[in-house]
Amino acid sequence: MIRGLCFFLIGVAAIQVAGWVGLPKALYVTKAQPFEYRHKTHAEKSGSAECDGCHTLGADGVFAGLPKTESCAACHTEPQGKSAAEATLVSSYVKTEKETPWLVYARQPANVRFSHAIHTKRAKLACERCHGKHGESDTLRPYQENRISGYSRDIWGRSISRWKRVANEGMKMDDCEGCHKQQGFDTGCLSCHR
Amino acid sequence: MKTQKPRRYGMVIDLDRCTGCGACMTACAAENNVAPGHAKATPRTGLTPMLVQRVSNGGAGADRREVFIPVTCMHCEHETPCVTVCPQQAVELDKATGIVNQMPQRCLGCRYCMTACAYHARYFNWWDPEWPVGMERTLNPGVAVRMRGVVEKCNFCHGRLHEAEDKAAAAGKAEIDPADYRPACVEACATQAIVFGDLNDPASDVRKASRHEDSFRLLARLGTEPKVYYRSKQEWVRGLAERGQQEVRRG
Amino acid sequence: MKPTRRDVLALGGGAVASVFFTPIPWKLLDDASIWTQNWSWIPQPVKGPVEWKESACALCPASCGLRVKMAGGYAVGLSGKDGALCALGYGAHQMNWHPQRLTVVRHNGQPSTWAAAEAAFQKACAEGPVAIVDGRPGRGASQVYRQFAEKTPGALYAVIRTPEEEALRPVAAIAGVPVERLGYDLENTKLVLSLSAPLLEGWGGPQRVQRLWPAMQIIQAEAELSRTGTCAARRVQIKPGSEAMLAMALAHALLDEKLATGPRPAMSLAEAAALAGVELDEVKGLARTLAAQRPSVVISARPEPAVAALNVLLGAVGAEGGIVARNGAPAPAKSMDELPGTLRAALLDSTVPWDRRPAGAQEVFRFAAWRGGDEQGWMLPAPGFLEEATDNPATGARAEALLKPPAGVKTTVAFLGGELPAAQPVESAIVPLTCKLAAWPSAAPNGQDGRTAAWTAAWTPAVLAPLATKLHQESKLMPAGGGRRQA
Amino acid sequence: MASSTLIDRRFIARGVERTGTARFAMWLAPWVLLLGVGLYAAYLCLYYGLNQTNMDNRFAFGLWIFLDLSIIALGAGAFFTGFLVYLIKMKELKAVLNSAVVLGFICYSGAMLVLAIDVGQPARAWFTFWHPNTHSMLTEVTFCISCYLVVLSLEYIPMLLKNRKLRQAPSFLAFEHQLHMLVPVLAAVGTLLSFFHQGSLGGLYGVLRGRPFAFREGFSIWPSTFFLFILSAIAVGPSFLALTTRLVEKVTGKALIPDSVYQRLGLISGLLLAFYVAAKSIDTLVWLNVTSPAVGFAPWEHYSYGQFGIWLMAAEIGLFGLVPAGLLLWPKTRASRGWLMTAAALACCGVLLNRFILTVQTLALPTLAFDEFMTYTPNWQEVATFGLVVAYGVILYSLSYRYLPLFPQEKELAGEVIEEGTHVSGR
Repeated sequence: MIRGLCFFLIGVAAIQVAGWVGLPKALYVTKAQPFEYRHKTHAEKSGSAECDGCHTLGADGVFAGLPKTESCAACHTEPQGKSAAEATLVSSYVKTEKETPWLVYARQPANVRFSHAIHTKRAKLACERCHGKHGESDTLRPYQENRISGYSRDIWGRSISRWKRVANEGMKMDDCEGCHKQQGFDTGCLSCHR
Repeated sequence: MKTQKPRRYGMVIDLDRCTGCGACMTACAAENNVAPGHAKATPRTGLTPMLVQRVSNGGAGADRREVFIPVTCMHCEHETPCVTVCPQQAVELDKATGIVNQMPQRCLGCRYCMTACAYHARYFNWWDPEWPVGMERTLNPGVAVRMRGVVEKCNFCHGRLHEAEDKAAAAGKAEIDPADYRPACVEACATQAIVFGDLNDPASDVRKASRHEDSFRLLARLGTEPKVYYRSKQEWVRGLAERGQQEVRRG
Repeated sequence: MKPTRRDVLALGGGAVASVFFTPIPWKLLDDASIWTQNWSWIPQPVKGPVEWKESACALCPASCGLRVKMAGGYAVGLSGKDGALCALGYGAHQMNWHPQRLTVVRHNGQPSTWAAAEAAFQKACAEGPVAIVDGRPGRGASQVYRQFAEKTPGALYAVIRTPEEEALRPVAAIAGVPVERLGYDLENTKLVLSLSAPLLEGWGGPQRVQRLWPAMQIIQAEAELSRTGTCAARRVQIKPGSEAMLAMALAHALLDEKLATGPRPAMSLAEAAALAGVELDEVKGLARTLAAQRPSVVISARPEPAVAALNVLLGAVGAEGGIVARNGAPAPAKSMDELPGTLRAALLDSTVPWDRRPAGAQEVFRFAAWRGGDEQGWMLPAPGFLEEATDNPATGARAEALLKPPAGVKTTVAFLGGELPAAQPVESAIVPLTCKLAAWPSAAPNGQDGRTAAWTAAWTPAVLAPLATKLHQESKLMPAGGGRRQA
Repeated sequence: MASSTLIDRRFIARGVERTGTARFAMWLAPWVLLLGVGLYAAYLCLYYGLNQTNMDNRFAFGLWIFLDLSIIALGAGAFFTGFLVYLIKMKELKAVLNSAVVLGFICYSGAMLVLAIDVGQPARAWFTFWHPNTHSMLTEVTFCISCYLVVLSLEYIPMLLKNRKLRQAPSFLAFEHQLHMLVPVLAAVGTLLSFFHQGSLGGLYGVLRGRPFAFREGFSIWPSTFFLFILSAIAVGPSFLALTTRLVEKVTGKALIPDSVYQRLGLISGLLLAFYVAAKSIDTLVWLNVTSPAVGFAPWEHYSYGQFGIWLMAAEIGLFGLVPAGLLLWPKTRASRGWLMTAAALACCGVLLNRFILTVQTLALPTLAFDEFMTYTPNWQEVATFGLVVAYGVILYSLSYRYLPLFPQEKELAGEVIEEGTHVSGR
């Protein structure tokens, strides 16, 4: 009986370890960004730490997202240093006029409509509310992609249990809905889907 | 700050102005990323969220009269048949706008809603959406592409509503400018036969037009309160509202 | 210690019992559900900020103003700038990727090269005579063609007229004004009597009449119910091919009722009305309406001398809301049927409809963005929709190219070694036109002599339908025989 | 005879005779072939999508929905017999209970199989459990059918475990005993579930406000077709049971149940059918005179298109309702085996016709004033998938009959030759 219980507990322990430790490792594949980028350095050099200096919001509410290569080319026509990132930027993208295939941490699926204009202009949410201190980071953290759904790990959140997540973690429908309900806004499908 | 007060979007289509040019159908397809018809598609398996039908009075020679009737989702307000039947809440009557909305990603493709619709305004994606190589670059980024095996229909171009909302938000306004939100078919109509707007707004053209004595709704007696109205000065055309005894034929 | 079967069962039992307290089933279920919601193989729109640009449509001579929705360097949506577009226009941005897109030179249905085409064209020019055919005169490119024809011995510059322009030829003959300078002032017209003219089907530019209608009244006289007949305020049933008879009957009625003065047609009122199949009372009523609702104008689908004469009697020629003349219109050029009987070669620019080739041309060099028509002669890949600067012949305004053409494509201007001149805005103004009818024209009326068929077939679309309009064509909306835009 | 050819003897119950293995295999062969073709058709539909069928936007439901509704109606014998045996204590019907359970299991699992092929995105079908719309009849159907299939499986497993070979494992026997004690409870649960989904299958069309041909008023959320479906299903269930049992007797040449059971099944069916015909007639009158005119559809307009004439209604209520009810209720005709079976067959055809009218005719009829009447013909993929379910049913039933004790009285009745000329030697 004791022996049986022991084996039972071993089974419990093994599956708990597999679930909490093994699953996140097995489920996500880490991908490298095309080259290193330092938000902090760029903010210092440009003398402005405002997000919308580069990630602009048009008068018609269209959010530009990531800056285009032509914005990079304004300064980086030639390598600005000896780093590998500079070389890659100039040779692979600036010279060829190609857009950098950045892996976007907060990319939502195609059927999701997220309006930066509504959230930043009307609701006056700070960028950090959802993106954290990404703008002050000195390095691009690893991008983790879900092997099944193909989404960035940020959508689910860093915590595998989604328990006690910090405010800027998790961008699933539940997260949007939770906040909308709390604030008394529409939760109709139409509001956030297209 | 709350979101905009509830609206009831609807349209009034003046059948005496419709020339049957079909621009609304093309504009609708391009706006909503409807894939080109499959080589084996027929008029019964194609995707036409906006479909202009040609109807005659059955007469011959000088007695023959014809009318073009653009048929789209009627966005029924009461006991919306497609909403009540969907087993997994993939169809919704949006409280904020009155738009009947289809969520293709939630849809399992049971097609029960299609049998429920009296207007045949719902369409099934019988084929995988395929474009000739490269043509996917012309897809409208404001509208998600649907997949095979789901139902779709007119949603009053809600991608354009999103654009109008973004524009209002960027200007710091809580309400959209009605001029910024017009579905593709409304914009595409050269004779301006379609009036679109908020039926709740007493000042709106659509409200006035919907209450005109020449206005009618198709199958209003079913009691589903459709929000798409039609109007015509011709009596026989108004007679097409309900299934009567007169002989009519589709041309 | 060797584990027994019981131990394995206990182990498995523990695993199964506690797996529900790990994220394994829940997370996998969630991911699996997401996976089923957005299949990875479904095509996705281009990413990138959306911006709106202005341009003009080059599909037909109407040159409608466009607002183009651009994302990531591609056109992803179109809307009209000063009004709506046609059914073809709304899907035009898809056409550049049409499976029939032409990107390599083809000779008699076989792939060839630009060098071979250029050599063949130079040889043809040396042997002469060669015609450069322009489907839309008055553009910057037209100047290049004209100059090429002037400096190349034996080369001719010819243009294609639209059926609407052709229908005005009898008026031009009576008024003594080149047909290029004549036009209908529909914007000021109160009543149009259309003799089988497909006014609402795209006549005179896809959406021109639609925009003006229903502020203007249309009476449609026709043998078979058309879309215009369906929408017209009034429809008059006539016998097939009897448009000229009705015009003559109306002329009699106008004169009888003292609503006009001038010569009478030889055919009597009773005879003309009988041939048209219209009651005398109806003819008289129509004539009174035409006179009472001035400015009114009579439009026929085909060049009918009788209709031109009726318009003169009605006072519609030279009057506001009738047929007017303007300055600044393109200088006269050779029409296709004025070309010599035999030509060494003809070069057709991409605005020429596929099936309009000079009858006597031994060799054809045809610029086109899409394959189609017969594949005889040279097919030269031209820039597609929004891939080339577009001039509006009426205003001289130019819309620059918004899209990059694919490799292997060349403009006609570049092929001829010319350079597109700078845009030159045109001052287009209506000039006075007086016109008197000396005698009723004696030219035979167009009856059922087979010309009806010839005219309708002459203007099949120059381009393929974009796939979005495939829906429209497959619907029961279009008459059998497909997408005829202009009669 | 030829016991040497019974190479599967160890699996066959003691004391019953079964035909030779080779002969049994020959019987199965055409059905397996049909199954194979059906599986290929199902693969085509799942891999290439529903464009492989002849359904279209107007005929969004086709042959398969008719199949689903029909086999579930015919499978109603399973829950109804369980109800009669365990709740009404009609012990006599125990003679057909096992067979009824197998038939029920076949019908319900077959319906689930077809439903899985019939949806455009089968991988999302389980979303119904995740985000159920409680207003939808289809939600009710999905929940009840899934749950009832579990119940039927639980009822089927003890039967499987009674197999001669499987009984040899002691733990199986104990498990079977445990399950067996559960059976009355399962019968009660099954009755409740079946009651609801038979009803909601009727409600499926009855709630369609946009289809005046199908729309019915009713009680609360349930249209009258909800109750009519329950009634017609339980009326026809016993008939179908009698018919299939008789068919098995004919094929095997053995008497399987006593005549009194046939009589009992016939009487139950007849009574319920009479009740159903009355209810259906009242419903039809109300619909023709009140419900349909209220939404602007002239009473007889529905019967003025194509082949869907008024005769269809007459056939449904008269020929396939009133006639079998009379034949089953009149003792003389009920006593005759031939008339009993004719009546049972007519009753089964009646329920099939009813399901056909409600599904296919509803979609064929125009709604808008400028609509057309439309017809549709299923293509081979649809028919083959239909065949798949039939073949699956025949094969599973044949195997169950051969290896499981479907008819407890078979041994007692073994000596009886059922009818002259039908006894096939060697069986």
